[in-house]
Amino acid sequence: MLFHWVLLSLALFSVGIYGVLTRRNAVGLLISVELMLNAAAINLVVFNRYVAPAQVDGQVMAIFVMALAAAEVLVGMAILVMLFRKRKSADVTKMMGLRH
Amino acid sequence: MNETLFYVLAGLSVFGALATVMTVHILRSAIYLMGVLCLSASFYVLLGAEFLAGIQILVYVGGIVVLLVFAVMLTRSDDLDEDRPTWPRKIVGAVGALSFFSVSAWLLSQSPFAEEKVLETSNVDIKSIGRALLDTGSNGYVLPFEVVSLLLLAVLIAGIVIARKEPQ
Amino acid sequence: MSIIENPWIIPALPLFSFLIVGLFIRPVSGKLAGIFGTLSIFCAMVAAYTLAWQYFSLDHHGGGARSALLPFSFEWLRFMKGMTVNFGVMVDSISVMMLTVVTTVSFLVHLYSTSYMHGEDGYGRYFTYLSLFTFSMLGLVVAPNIFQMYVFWELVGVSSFLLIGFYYQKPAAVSASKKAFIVTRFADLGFLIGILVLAYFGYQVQLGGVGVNAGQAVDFTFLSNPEVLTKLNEMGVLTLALILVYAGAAGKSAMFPLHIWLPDAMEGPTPVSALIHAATMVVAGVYLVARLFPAFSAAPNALEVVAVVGLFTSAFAAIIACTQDDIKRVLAFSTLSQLGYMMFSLGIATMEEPLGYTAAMFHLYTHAFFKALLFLGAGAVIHSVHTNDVWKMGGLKSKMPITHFTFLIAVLAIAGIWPLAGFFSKDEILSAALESHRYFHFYGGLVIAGLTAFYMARIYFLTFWGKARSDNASHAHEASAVILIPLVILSVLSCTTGWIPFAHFVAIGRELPHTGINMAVAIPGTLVAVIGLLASFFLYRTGDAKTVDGLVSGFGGLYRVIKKKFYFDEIYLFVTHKIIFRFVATPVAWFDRNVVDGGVNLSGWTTRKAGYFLTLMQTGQLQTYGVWFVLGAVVVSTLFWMTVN
Amino acid sequence: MGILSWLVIVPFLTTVAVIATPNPKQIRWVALFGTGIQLILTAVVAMKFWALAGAETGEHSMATHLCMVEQFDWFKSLGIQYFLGIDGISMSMVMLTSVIIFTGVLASWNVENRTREFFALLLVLVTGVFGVFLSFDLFLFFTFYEVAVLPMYLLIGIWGTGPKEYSAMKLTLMLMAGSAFILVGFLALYHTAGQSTGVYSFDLTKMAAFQYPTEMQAWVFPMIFLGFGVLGAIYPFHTWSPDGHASAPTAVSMLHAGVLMKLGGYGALRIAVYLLPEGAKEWALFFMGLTTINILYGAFGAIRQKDLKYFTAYSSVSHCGVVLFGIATLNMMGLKGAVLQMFSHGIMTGLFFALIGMVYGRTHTRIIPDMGGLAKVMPWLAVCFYIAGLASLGLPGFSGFVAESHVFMGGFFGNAWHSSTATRTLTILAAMSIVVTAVYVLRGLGTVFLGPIPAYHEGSHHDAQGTHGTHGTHGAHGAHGAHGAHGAHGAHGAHGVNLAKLTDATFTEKLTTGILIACLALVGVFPQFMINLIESSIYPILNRLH
Repeated sequence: MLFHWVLLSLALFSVGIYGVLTRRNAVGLLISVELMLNAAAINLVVFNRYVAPAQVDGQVMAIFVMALAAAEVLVGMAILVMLFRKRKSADVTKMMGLRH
Repeated sequence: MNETLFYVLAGLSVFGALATVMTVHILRSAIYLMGVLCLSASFYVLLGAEFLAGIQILVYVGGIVVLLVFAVMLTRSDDLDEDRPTWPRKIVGAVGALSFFSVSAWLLSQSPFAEEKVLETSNVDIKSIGRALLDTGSNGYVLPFEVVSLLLLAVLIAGIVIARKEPQ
Repeated sequence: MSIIENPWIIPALPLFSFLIVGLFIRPVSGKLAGIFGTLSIFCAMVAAYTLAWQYFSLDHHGGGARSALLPFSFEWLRFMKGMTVNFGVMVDSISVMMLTVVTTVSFLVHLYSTSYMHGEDGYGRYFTYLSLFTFSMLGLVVAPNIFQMYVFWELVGVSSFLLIGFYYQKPAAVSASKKAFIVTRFADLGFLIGILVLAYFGYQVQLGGVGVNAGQAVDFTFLSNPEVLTKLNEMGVLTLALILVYAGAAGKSAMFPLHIWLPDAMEGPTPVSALIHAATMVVAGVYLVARLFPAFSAAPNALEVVAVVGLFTSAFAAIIACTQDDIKRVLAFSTLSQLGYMMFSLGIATMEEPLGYTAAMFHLYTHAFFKALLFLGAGAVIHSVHTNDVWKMGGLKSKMPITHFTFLIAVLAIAGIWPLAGFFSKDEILSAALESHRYFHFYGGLVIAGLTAFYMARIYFLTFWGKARSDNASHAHEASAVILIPLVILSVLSCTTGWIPFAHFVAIGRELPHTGINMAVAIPGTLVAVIGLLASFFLYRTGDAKTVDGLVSGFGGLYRVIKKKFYFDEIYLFVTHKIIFRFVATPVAWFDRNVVDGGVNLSGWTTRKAGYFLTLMQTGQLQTYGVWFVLGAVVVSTLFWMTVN
Repeated sequence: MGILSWLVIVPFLTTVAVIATPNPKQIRWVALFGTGIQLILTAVVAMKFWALAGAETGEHSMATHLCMVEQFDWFKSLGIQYFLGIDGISMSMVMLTSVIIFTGVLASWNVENRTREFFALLLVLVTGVFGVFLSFDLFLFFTFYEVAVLPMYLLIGIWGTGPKEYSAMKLTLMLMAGSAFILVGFLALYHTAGQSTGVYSFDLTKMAAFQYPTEMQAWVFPMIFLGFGVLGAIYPFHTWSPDGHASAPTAVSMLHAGVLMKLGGYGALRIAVYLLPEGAKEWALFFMGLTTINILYGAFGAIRQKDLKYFTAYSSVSHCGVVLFGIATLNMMGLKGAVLQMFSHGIMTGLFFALIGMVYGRTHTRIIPDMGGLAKVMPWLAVCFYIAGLASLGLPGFSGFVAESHVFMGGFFGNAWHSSTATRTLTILAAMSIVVTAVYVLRGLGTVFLGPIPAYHEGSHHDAQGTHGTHGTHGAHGAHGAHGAHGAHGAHGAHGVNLAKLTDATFTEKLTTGILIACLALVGVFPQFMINLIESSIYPILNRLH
């Protein structure tokens, strides 16, 4: 059963990777990242449940993940909004100002 | 019963996730994400972490996704309203994701996790989570907790600073 | 101060003059430079004669050679322990003889030049060069070892280069000077390698304990030591080394086939030709062979080369001289011919039959005077008629009586008419050939003597007899007194030097039994000379070209070939320009720019291209990096797992 | 602080002074003053050295032979020291460097563009060079080596002419590649010695006390030798040299060919041969062959060059080949000849480049066939050029002859480890260069200085004549002042410059050339004092070979 749980979180994570690699819209990108974070959080809780059911460390970690996800989305959105204001676009493929 | 439920929910969840990353409309994508996150909350329940499930709904679905939806609304642009990745992009992404999935799955199948284990009963409650979070002892998480709270504060301020309109 | 104890003063005087004139006087006043240079060389000449008097007054313990003195020597260059080059002044009969010849001719040429070069651009420069040349030549003459010889050998080469190219704005002079330097330099390569061989094997001989007390491995005393020579012969290197050294000598003395530079060297001012390319520098090769004569006599094959090349050059040059129209070129070929004479004379001598050695030195001595006289006389004529072409002269007999008279003496001297100097020395060379039973050389020498008389008389008649054949020639006038004084002095010397009992002063090996005239040689010698003179008289007396046309057309193609100097210049030009430049230098330059440098550029290009392709991966797109990251992670974890299991 | 440290510090302080000088007009004076002090300091060191080491010859090791040693720990844990010392070889190189930088400053008297930076970089470079010649700690050596090599990039890249960026890049990259080899070699030596003895040290004298395994020497030697060889223009790694020299400004060419290329020979002798005698024995014949190619190839290459700087650069390749050839003979005469040749070639080529700069400053062309008959209008420069040329073809009386005769003698005498037939054949081949050198020197210089002056400005060049006709009347300053304005015109050859109206050397130029010629002649006429200086320092190297 544990294997199937891990497989589930792996599947969600991989789908997140697919999203990260394909999305052009910055918001879409963030959404995919959220998927991956969520998968990780599930993983933590699963292992908490199956490996150390008497403890809560996995759950605590999951809480931290959520907090960090919130923080990340907040900063990401702030940057995005500002960039959008300047460039009128949220296309990440056009954001390569640091390359040259 | 629980297992059947798990497979159904898991199937739904993976399907939702795929819909999230594949849909053309970014707003729909956010909605699908909301679905996936809700399903995740149900997984927490299945795993006996009801408190977490609650937080999941509150923070993720209520906070983050709403934020995302706002952002989508705010940054609508014609060229990206429909995000259609090119075929090469899709292929590369699929190859990357699939190879990652298959290699990881294969590795996992080789690991001891693949063996069936008897699920012990758990008797953790919310109180113990709270205690662990605020415990100053060697097993406690008070320091990360405080750090995260500081981080959130900083992010809050940073978000305002970055996104505010520049004074003319 | 006794000169014989301080003979360094003789080369030091022109050196001093060179430095003072070159650095301080020349920029101020050209005239003063001429006076100063002439005076200092005069002092050197006086010192040289004093030295000669003192040296030859020393006790002479019978036998052939007089003992050599080394009154002055210092360590100049230490290659390593046991391999040192000393600079010094070696006083022996041939060096003393050469000192007097060089200083005398040099002084007279200096004196002559003060008038001849008057008004030329670079008057002071001219005297600076002359001083440099005189210094170098004197340093060469007194060298006690082969290395010092080489050092000054190069210095005379460069002063010759400078003087030939004195009229540096004249392309012909520039290319002649280059040619002279490069050809002699090529020969010097042989000389240098010869020195290397001698030094190395000499050193080995010394390590073997032979000739340790005979001086350094490069010293002439060492190279004259019979034990050393035997040892070197045993090692089988003596002949090779000497032939290599002879190559250097042949270059300087313009032996066939390295003769090509000398005729062109006539582009220099005429007094320079007299000094360098007739009387002194070109005999350095002869002098070198004479210096190394003990060694050469131990290597008969090398000596045979000297003899054969000498005779061939002599004949070859004499034939060409009969056809040239440029008075200086005729004299140049005559110089070649006479140098060949000296060389073959050395070549037929041996330690047992040393007459050829003495004769060669004798001829060198007398030749210096009458050839210098010929050149200076020709210079006076050229100065007056402004052309070198004998067909544009004529009838100068009455207009330039003193020049004519001195020139006549020189012509008769070189032709070998009694009682002038050339007769005695030529007689001695021919009798040497006869006595050592080298009949081929003897008859060859006779024929050449006849040819010499013919072509010398030819230019004499064409220049001074007949009618003036150009405006300049008809308006010619006698040269100034300063020019005539050296001519008169030299003509006196050309008359008298033959009477010197030369074998008494310069000899080697066994003592020579006789010094008288060998009638078996003198009669045929005089006969061929007279025949040559008469033939010339009949052909050229009037200076009418028609007289000889028949003869010329009779020879036909042969005449043209000879006139073109057997096309040697063309052959050399072909070899250097067409072969060396085109097939070596140009490909090397091309190879360097395109292959070697191309290789460097290729590596640079490869790096750049590789960098360019790598930048394609650096899109600046997070997602691209993500792809690499994911794939990398996949690969790494696979590998990791595979290695762990 | 010992006197040797001052030799390194004075150029550095001069750099600082140059940077701090408020008035750009005074910078050259400051630089001249600093290098003048350096010259005096060198003379003092030479006197002192004479008193300390002049007398001894024969059997002794490097450690006892070094003079005025200054040694203290720098990075103690790694065995890196600040270790300065001087022996005869260093002494002669220091003398060379002092003379060249002094005359180099004089030769750059008219640098107008970014004067401050120019002199500062020049002096930094020289600081490095002095450091290299005095260091007896390999790490310190390498540090100074890099300090000496790097400023070249900027000096050529900023003040150069022609394809300067390309040349600067090529030069720097090739030299850096060489340094990489050197560094790896050094580390290998350091590591091997340290591992066996337990004492890790970069101290040259300590490393010399250790006998490196023969197999190791066999691969480290060619690495270090080639690494230094790149700087010594060894075939086929010489191509940076023609381009670099052609693009570099006068003083930089002087320093580069005069001094920097000597670092290669110096390092090859001091480190490669000294530390790795077995490797040297194994490879000497190979390198002898390679350098013979160098000598002949450079000489033949020079025949065909049209640009005076390329011409001199190829001749440098040939002459630097003589240096490395001398080193590869592995005997007293060859090694001594190599050091002498380094000195001689340094001065000679410095003179050459200085003169080319002076001629170029007047004619605005370096293309040989575009010039002619210049001896008429600039006799001083012509005489100096001819002296340099004759010195380079090995005329006795100049140092080149002394050096080359040593090298050829050394090559012919050969050594105990190689077939004498091979070394002699190579020596004879190498000696052929004296003829080829004569050919290209006389051809090249003859075209530039002798013959009639070519007539320009006939017909269509009237306006050019109008604008440039003032050169003659302005004198040398006019000619130099016009340099900047001419930048663009320089490209189309001598058009626009009336060769018949050019002027001869100024006082500064006469001083520059005079000093260099005096050095050439001094060593050429009295070689024994240089030989005494060098000979005793060759013994330690020879002793290790035997």
